[in-house]
Amino acid sequence: MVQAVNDGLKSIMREDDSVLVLGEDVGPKGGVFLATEGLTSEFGEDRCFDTPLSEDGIIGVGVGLAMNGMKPVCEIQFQDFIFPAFDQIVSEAAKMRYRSGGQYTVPMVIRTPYGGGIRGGLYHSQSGEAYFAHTAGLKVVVPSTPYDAKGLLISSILDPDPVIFLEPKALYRAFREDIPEGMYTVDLSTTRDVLPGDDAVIFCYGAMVPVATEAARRIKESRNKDARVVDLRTLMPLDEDAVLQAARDCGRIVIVQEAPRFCGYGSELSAMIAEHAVEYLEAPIKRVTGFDTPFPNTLENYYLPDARRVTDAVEEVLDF
Amino acid sequence: MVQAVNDGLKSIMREDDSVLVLGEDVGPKGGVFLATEGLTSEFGEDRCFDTPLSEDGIIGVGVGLAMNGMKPVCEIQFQDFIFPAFDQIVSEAAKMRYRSGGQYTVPMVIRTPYGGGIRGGLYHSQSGEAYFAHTAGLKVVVPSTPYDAKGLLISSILDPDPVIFLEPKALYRAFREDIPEGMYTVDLSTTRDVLPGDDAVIFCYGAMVPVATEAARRIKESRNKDARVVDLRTLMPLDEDAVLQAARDCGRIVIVQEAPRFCGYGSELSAMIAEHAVEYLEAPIKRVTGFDTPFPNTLENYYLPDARRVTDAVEEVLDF
Amino acid sequence: MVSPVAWSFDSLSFGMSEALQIIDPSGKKVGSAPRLKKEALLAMYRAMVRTRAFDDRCMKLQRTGKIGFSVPNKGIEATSVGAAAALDITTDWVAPHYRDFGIPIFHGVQSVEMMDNMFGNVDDSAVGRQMPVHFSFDRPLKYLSISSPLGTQIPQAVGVAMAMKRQKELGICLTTFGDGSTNTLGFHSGMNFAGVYGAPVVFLCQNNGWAISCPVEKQTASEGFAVKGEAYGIPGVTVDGNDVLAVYRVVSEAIKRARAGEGPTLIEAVTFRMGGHSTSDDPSKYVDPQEFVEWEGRCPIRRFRAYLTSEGKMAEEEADAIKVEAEAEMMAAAKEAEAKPVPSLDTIFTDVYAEVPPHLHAQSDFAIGHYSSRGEGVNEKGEFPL
Amino acid sequence: MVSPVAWSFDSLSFGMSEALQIIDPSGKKVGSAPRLKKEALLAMYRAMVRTRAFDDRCMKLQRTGKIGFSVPNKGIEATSVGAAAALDITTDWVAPHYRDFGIPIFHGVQSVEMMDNMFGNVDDSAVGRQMPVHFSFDRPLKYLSISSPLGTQIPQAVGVAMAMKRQKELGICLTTFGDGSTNTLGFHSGMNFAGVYGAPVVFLCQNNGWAISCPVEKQTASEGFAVKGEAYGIPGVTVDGNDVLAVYRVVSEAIKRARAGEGPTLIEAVTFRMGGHSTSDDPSKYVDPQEFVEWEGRCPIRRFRAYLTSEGKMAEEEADAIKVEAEAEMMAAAKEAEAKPVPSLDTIFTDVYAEVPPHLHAQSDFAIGHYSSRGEGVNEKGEFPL
Ligand SMILES: Cc1ncc(C[n+]2csc(CCOP(=O)(O)OP(=O)(O)O)c2C)c(N)n1
Ligand SMILES: Cc1ncc(C[n+]2csc(CCOP(=O)(O)OP(=O)(O)O)c2C)c(N)n1
Ligand SMILES: [Mg+2]
Ligand SMILES: [Mg+2]
Repeated sequence: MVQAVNDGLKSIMREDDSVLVLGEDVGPKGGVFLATEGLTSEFGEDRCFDTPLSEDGIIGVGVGLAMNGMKPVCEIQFQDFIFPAFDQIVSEAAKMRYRSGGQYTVPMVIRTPYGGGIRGGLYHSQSGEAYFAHTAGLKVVVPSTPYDAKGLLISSILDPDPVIFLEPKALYRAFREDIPEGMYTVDLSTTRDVLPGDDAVIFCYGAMVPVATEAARRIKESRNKDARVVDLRTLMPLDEDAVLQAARDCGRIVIVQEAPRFCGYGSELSAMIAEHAVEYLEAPIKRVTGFDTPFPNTLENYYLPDARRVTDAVEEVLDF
Repeated sequence: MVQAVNDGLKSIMREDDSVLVLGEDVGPKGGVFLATEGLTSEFGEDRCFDTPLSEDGIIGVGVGLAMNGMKPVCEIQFQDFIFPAFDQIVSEAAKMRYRSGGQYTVPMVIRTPYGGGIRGGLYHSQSGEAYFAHTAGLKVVVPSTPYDAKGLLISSILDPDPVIFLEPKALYRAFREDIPEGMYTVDLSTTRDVLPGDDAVIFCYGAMVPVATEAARRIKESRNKDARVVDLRTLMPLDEDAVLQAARDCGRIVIVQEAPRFCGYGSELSAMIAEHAVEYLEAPIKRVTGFDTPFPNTLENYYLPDARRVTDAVEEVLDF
Repeated sequence: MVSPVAWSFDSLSFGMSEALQIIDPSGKKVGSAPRLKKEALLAMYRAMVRTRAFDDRCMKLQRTGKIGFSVPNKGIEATSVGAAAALDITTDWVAPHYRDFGIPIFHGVQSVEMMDNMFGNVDDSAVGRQMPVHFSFDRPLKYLSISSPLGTQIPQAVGVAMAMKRQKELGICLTTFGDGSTNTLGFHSGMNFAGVYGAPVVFLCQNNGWAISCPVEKQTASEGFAVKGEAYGIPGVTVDGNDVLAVYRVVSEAIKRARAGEGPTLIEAVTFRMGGHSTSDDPSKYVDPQEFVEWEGRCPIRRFRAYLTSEGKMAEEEADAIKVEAEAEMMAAAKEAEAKPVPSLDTIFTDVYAEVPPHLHAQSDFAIGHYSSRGEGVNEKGEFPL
Repeated sequence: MVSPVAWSFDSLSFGMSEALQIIDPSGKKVGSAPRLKKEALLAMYRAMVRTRAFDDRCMKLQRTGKIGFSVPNKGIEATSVGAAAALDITTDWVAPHYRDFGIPIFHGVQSVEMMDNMFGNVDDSAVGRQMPVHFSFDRPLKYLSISSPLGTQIPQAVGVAMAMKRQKELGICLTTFGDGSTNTLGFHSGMNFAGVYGAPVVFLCQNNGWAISCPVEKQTASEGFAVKGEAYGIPGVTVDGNDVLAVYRVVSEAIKRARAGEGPTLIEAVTFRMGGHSTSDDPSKYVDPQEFVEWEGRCPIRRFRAYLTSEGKMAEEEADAIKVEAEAEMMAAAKEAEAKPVPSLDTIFTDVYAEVPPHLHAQSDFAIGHYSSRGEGVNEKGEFPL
């Protein structure tokens, strides 16, 4: 997937001169995950440049660039390090259009690797999507395949509003997929049905998509039941109709996220369904999530939801 | 309520020498809402002092003070201005005990006025409780009466963990209540039943408590139905048993919050109920919330939930 | 150590903590004045007087309960107007803080547009979403939307300026902020990025002695604010902020440097907040009244008036007329703005994103339906009747 | 302008950008050496060698897949150990960054305790929750838990020191951080608060030339890092970071000032990262190999060894023995730590709060039940078998 990100950046930078990439180590080094490899050599230091160690500066300067005609793609090295820039994101990028009545806008993308799976411990593993999805004015996008990563990234860069683009680092090198060359887009605010099914539905995103898919496969095998797997892809604005339709179709619902459960993204999905589709529910809405603790290191594998934990949850809603 | 806060601070500062108050304008001016009035003159500049204009510094220095034997009470002038300190709160205060295996701990309180009702527009009105409740390691407390404000504040200061103490500024001068002099505590992680009832339950906190109470009164009047009003008081760790019990008792549920709906605190309540008490539900779980937009100014009254909007929601769940 | 800017003053050389002054408090010329046409000087004077009149009108509107809030600009008119006059608004942008009424006023933003913001009415460019004094204008000058969180405009200014540089535009970005705001993250990151990239930015720190109730000594232990530039490789200079010609001169030089690709400059304009922090503040709790008396004697408007009249650029009657006109203008603007309706209900939901997404459409429909059914002053389109 | 610290050096006076040196790269004494007993000098030498041995062992452990991560400390041993030697750990605290193995090593933290952290095993004081090199010790010295987010320890150090002052303790807090970290919010707020409150803090900036792949010139346009103190009214000095005696001397003076209530000092120790940023990094992509050659010639250990032997404080054989011992010590420590079990499953849920709240109890019960039922190596108490 990291190559798809790289390819997406190159594709749009070739077409659109106003796309700039900035962040820590994104230049000659090509980023700590090599997502920006080759950009400085192809496009020059003008268009892909290293910044000082200041997330507040990266985003604050990015907001300024965006207001004056550029389309900055800011990299935050790990999502865990986005908090020094939280004020610029939440108070500024998210609210600029609103507070200026549209006079000033922030067509900016903030790319950042997020989530567990690399033995990163407390500060190289976190999943902060709920913070951003709760912040009106931001869009939040999470790809789970190379194809989507490229297409959604290009759509995000073309989008007139600030997008938090969360890249599941556990999937950076997880599998290969041939993807089209050059420009293509995947529409924001659309979900993707990974597997069809009507017996239950698993909502997921990011690195939990392969986990959920494996769980659905196991359920099929052990019970011959079809669990639909829905990859949300855009968390905000969410395609709520698609979510509610799937909930109504299946009546048995499991939500999977890596992040801590309490006030996590899955809470919103659950609440939305409990508000608009409660009559269709045939079982409690189950959430399979990270625990409500900081992210551990040695015991990472026991913290993160895995196929077995998801399978158990699906069985529970099927058996209810 | 602001006097109760002031009184709480004075009471504990008289008893406990290690309690310090710091923040912008908390000294001679006594804070922009006068919550710290008289502290510097009674306790000296040593124990209540103005800081430079740096929320990151206030909290970062507070964390250091707390690790070395003090009990700092940090004031953030408006909750909207807490974001420059978000990194110190989320990455440091919340995770210090965990990452040091308990060697270093942060018995700190962060007091901050929050919420709408004073015509503060985008940046003097926000309700960010969901950000904090989602962050493991923090406690989140929201009083809604003078009595609770003082008792919960003292409990929070005595608590060995970092507490975000959100003061509903709309209630600062809303009503008078005689409260005991000197030290007393109200236990954290307990809810308060404002009104009894079994026909429906309204979960609320902060400035929405009087709103919900008024709605319940109207429902009683118009329909002779009893809506229980539960003031959550501590949002994290929440008394989940009390919430689930109320949900089971009543079966018809309305959740009220000022904050934007999407991924708000109410989502968690709803999800928790949909997971653990779905069989008791007799109606969809309704949320009455601020809208998913930044906080407007002129139209503030149309943004904030009011008794009428809550009444409508209760009627809806009663009629389902 | 960073060498101070090579100022092109004929008769003056000054260190970083010695403030440049051209007109002394009595109006006497003590430095080499910039060559400015009489019309330009009068335009500056007029803008200063109009700034005070606007300020004064807003204070009155607040005291009579017609608006909710304002921030006194009295005493800092020279800083705002001197800086404004140095801008070329065909290319330059401003990333302002809230205490700079003089900049839009100088550059022809209509006083009623500013009043629209104070009332948060239907014509307010911030659509009634912000508190008063949080202006946003995109013509005739690019005057970035003012934020409440302090210092955030500073790195934004750097980004705006970097975009100019990349587009090979000749513009610069002026950013203004208070003394207290030098402690924000935005100051630190903005200054540093500007230094590293040599961005065409002018940093104007309005040192008015206070950040609400916090005096500068409690704000920082540095010797003034200009010296803070050294930490970022940015030259810093200090100017008498109550001397409009000195401010004009220093900002002009800094702009010239920036336009020539010589990088950013930090300017500290030393002035004083002749009033409370805002209409919610009572400065008598923490400011020595003697301070007000002293600074009254350094009034930027009186000083400039004395200078202009003694130099024969303005007659006393002309000055009196300017004041009367300005006060009438602001009173009329307030009347006009007050008479306008509030924004319609649907404006709660627009401009969150370029397009209103489905969930906000639904919330908007709910709100319009709900409040209409209550007959609370909205019609079915969500408009409030006058 | 802030006057530089009145250093009590006999023969030396130096400006802020001229680095103090006592031993030159060949080991020759070029400055006035601090009066230190032979045992103290040998303790410093031993700690530097043990630091390198620890570092080296960790690199090997990572390359053989036994641990996941480490950060090279090669080349910066003099900075860490020189600073450590200046501390009085009965009163002083350290708020460190991650590249300072020499401080706990000098002060008697057992190498196996440090290795426990590298393996994240059951005895790790961070309970296997942090990545390697994120130490936390509370004895024999107060060495604050290391964070990954950069710069956050800096204001914390100021808070720790302010608490000492309030409690009338004589302690000081030393905080260390890299060149890149001077751009974090923590540096800005921490330095400023320390200046304003005169907190007894010593700020030690380890300028090792790089922040991952970002060289100092792209990090800031200031002339070095010591000068940044001026922005906060804090004196700044520069020291040769590969000269352990010079570092010791400068840090000692700064500590003396702090203890005497004269306030904070910013020290820039100029050194070089003799390797990648971490085991995940390949410096050949961005560092000129010639740089490594040059800095090899400035090796802090070789230099100190030459000094000690030429001054007759240490025999060559003694030096060789120290090295052999140190290597054996670290190998043994690694073996011992490797053999220990991982923390038990319930440690995911403890230490989030002082008491485990009900919702975490429930999650803990779930996890222990679930993983036990899978037979995945946990017993019913959630413990992993050896
Ligand atoms: C980040 C942040 N913290 C706190 C505040 C509250 N506040 C508003 S104005 C102000 C003082 C600003 O002082 P200064 O920068 O000197 O500007 P001045 O008001 O003197 O013009 C404070 C603390 C804020 N708006 N933003
Ligand atoms: C806030 C934050 N941003 C980014 C990172 C990623 N990161 C880890 S180390 C590092 C470079 C640090 O450089 P410096 O402060 O000079 O210390 P050094 O590694 O050279 O010792 C970066 C960017 C981080 N840990 N924290
Ligand atoms: Mg000020
Ligand atoms: Mg470095």
